[in-house]
Amino acid sequence: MEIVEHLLDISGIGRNRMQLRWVSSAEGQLFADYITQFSEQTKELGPFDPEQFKLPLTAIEQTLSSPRIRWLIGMTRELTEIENVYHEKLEEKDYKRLLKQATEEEYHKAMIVEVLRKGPHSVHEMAKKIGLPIYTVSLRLNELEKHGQAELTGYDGSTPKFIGLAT
Amino acid sequence: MNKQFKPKILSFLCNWCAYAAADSAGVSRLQYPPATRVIRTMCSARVDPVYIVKGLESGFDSVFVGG
Amino acid sequence: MPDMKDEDIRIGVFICHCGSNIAGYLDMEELSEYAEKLPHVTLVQRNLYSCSEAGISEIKKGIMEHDLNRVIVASCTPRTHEPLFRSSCAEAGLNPFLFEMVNIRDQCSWVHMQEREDGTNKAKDQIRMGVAKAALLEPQEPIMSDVQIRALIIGGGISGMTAALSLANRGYEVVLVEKENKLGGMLNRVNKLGPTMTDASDLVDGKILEVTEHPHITLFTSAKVNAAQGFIGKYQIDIETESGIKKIDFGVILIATGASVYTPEGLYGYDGQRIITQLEMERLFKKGLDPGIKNIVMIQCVGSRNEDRPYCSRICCQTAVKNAILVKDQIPEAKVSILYRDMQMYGVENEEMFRDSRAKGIRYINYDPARPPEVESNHVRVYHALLGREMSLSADLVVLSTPLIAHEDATEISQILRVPIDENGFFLEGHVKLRPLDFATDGIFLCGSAHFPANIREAVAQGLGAASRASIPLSQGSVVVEPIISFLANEDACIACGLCVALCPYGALEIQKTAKGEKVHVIDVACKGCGCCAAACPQNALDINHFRDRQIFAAIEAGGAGAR
Amino acid sequence: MLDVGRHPNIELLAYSEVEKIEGQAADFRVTVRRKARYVEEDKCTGCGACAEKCPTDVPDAFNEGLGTRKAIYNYFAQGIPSTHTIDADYCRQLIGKKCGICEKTCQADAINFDQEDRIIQLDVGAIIVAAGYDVFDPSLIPEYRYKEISNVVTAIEFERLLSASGPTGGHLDRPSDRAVQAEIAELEKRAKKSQRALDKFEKKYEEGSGKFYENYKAGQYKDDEDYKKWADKYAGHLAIVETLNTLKRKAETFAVAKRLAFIQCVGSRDFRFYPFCSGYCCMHSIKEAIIAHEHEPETQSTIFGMDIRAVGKGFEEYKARGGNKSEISYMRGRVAEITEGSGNNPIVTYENTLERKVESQEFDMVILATACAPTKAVFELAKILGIELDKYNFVKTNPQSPVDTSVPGIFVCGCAGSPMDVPESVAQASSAAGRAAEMVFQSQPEKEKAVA
Repeated sequence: MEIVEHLLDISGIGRNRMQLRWVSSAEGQLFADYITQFSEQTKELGPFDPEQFKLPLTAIEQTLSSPRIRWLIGMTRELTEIENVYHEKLEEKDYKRLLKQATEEEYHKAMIVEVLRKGPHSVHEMAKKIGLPIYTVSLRLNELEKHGQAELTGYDGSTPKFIGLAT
Repeated sequence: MNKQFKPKILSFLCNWCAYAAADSAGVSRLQYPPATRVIRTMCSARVDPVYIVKGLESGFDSVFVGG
Repeated sequence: MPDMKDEDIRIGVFICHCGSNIAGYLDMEELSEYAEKLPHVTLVQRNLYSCSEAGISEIKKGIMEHDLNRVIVASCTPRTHEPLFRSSCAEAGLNPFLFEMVNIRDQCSWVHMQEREDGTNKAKDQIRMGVAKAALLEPQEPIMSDVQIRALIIGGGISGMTAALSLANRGYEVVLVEKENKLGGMLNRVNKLGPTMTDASDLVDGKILEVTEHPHITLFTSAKVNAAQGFIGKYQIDIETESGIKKIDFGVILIATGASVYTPEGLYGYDGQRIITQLEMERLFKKGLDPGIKNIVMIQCVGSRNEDRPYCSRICCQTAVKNAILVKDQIPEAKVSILYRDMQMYGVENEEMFRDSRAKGIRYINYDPARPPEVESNHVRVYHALLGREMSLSADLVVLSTPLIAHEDATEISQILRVPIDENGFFLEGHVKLRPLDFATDGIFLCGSAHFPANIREAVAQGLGAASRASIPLSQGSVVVEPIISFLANEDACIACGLCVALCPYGALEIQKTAKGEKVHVIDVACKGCGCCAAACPQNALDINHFRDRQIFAAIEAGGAGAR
Repeated sequence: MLDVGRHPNIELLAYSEVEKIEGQAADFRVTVRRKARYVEEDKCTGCGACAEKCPTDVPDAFNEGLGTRKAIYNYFAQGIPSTHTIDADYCRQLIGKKCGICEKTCQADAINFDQEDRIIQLDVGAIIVAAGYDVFDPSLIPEYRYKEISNVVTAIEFERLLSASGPTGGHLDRPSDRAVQAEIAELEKRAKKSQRALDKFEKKYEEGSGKFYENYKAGQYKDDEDYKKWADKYAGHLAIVETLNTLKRKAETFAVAKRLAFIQCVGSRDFRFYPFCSGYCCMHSIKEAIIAHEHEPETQSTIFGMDIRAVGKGFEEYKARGGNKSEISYMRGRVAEITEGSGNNPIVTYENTLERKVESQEFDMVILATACAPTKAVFELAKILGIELDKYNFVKTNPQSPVDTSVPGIFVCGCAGSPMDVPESVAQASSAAGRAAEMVFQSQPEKEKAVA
């Protein structure tokens, strides 16, 4: 769930749109307090209009459904607690850092794929629409090209245009 | 931020823990805001991260997961 | 699972008043009008008490007269009445899993008493979500699996033997596998048993005789289990005996492998001659105590309640006090002192034995773990915590009370049977308080010191208890499982990565060869339907009956779309 | 509990007592008295509407008398069976006054005031005694002043105070504070009543009570009966309001109990009462202290005991965790006496054996870890069943067959046999069931013994 919170943060939706709480079956009062507190918090946040976050929401959904991220989340225990054959295992914080980094990459790639679905774009146009530095966009773009998810279609004057490819 | 706004919260409650806690809150008539819309799951592990995004996409203002 | 390609779905919604518990706080009129307009809803009915005889017959009548193929009851919590309504649907000829409950009492009317309008809106949303999910429900049949009427018991100590006899005396086929060449386990090396001071051999020999001669018990000594397949009711076990490997099928398995005594290498100058363990003391008694011994010092908590073994091994205090009393009985003028941190003489009998020992003149000296006693050539120096001064006790013999530790082959058995062990190596029970004799995975049971050090009374009680637990599937001959379990919804997507198998807390998944290559296979009977495999599967290949992804998505969309 | 209530093979006879048994192992005839509930089991759905409307408050035994319940009640919220019961000693209708509100409220018309006790016969193969235990009454120990000092409570009372479904909803209010709050509530009610009377006078004479009272004192309305009544009423009202305000000011200073003392072996390991060790009280105190700390992070607990016996699986680690993370300190020494200091704070005087000093310390609350005493009804039950009791009045068993009683065919499990904690009781329950099944199976005629 931490990864979902992280994605909500970097997409601008905000992590406090979601809450995970542990309650035992006898703690009715505690449950009522959590709900009261969370409704107040949601009230302060105001209504959430999905239209405003069309692109980030679709991108988050793609990221969370991508085999790479689901695989990394599923392997938490294997990587951090159970040693591999070389008796190595990842420190908790290293694993978390790695997972965060991979998630951000997938998130950016998903945004690019989504933007390209609407037609050819140059790197510059993509960067403006997504709100990412040009350098990051081009980095992710060639990863997409490597995986055959995006392709150069031609030039508009001197600027190269790319389109997404259905995988 | 208008007072009129009534938040709608999608809440996934695990049948054995959070859902049971919600029931016991009901038995003791503890009042809390009527913002939540509950989906009961056998365990909080059933809540796929994608559900949370789906909730926000479908018009909920926030998502609560009770394990 | 056959897919319901929009066959004519006819949903019946029964809204309950629950006297005034719901009707008093929600607008029932508005609710039923609202429900009538929902997709696929062909009947909406309100009754005073849905769970009373009258309410049930209303529902049954509704199903039959309106030929309903989905039923929703909007009333209280499914945790209490869902089984009741499911069986009523079944009696009316409707598959019990085409039924969904919506909680508009405990989680709605009772908790929003002063907010009638918002409460009613919430109830409308919850009913609409229920209808959306119900439309996609699929019929399920309860999963039956027959049980091989034979029990495997691993470990022939007092606990294992008690369990074997208890099951055999009820007419069940029992196979007892013992690693050593003789039954009896730890008790063979014990001299006398507190608090009644009976001879350990009397108790053990009696039980061994009963076991060896019992018609329903097949005994394999110097044998061990080296492979296990299957699940509750259908276990295939390979037992390596002196006369080769025997492959036998079992319905249930009991682990009674006991524990072994920790040898305190390097502690207090342990040498097995003058500085010995309580177990070696038992052998001294059996050989006959040397009457020349005048001073004995016992030290408690040797190698336990520290960082490597943080647990208190429960029975070493009782053993020390018992042996101290036996010494005083044989050599009245001997001086026996016990250096202790806490005298864990819990319960009625132990406390009585503890009092008798003091009456017989056994001295108890409290030591501070930060300043442990020092054993020298013929005496022991200790800082008496209560008197606040250093003491020196002459000691012809020093007896160290060491804890019981997990049996060395416990890890191996836990891997063979895929059952967990805790951080100290003892087997991890299903629930520390409520299921102490079961494992999380059904069909395998646990008793005696394999679970945690236990004295005779507890080992016998746990042996009987585990046998009784194991007899439940044996007596029913079959195991019925609610069909809310995981299943391979999209076989092609599964790449047999094994992620789910590692995650499953109940060992209910395995990788199997199929026509389409290696795929995950769900052991229906063992699966508890928690859904963590479906939520984690990178390929979204697994899904959970009655809580399918698309059913939950439908409920989410229905919930969100409602009026603010 | 739910599974027991719904299991097809279990017939649950709640609110019933065994009166007589005949026959021997595998063939017992048992006479059971089903006490009258004045509620029809098959009609009552346990919805609780009646309890809401019932006007009579009764001290709630489940909450150790700390809270109240109604005359028609369910023993506790999720109790099984959910059928409610009418308490014949308190119900107005049953003690001759007029009421019947529950009968009118109940839409399932399950109330039946003329219900009688019913005697039924059961033919059973085996009997299992699981009669449990009673909590030792610490008022038998004069030096602990359990009844005199309100902030000295038993472990079970503390459990209820800390429980989310208890009288204070888990909020650790001190009993002395709750007594003051109860008094405040009572005074508020009386103040309202006297105010209503004053309003009547004021309306009648169109004059404020305050002004009238000045004139009255100034001798204006001498020896007029009505005015005199008005003045006395007003004086009484002033007295009530004054005490009410002083109590309210005092109530501002009330806070949750933070300094807790747990005294172990109250009644156990004590030659005057029970020389044995009850086994579960050390762990219970540690658990209570940890939960209290979870509720209120500033809570500090001291557990006074000779040995702190944490002997079960994972118990020693739990005790260590309590010590490190939940501000619990273990004091090795027996408590000599409890006296009351200022502000209802109990003062504990004890011998600190490690320092070899006698010390005393003030606490907000003292919790007595009471012994596991045999149930009062065990003598009668033993007579009816003919089973032997041991010298502490627990059911006599021997270590080699821990669940068999002296009478073949009758078994025992749990604290009725000897004090034990939950995991052991659960394990013993299965063993008693196993032994019972074994004995019943053995007694079947030869041909039925062949199992498929």
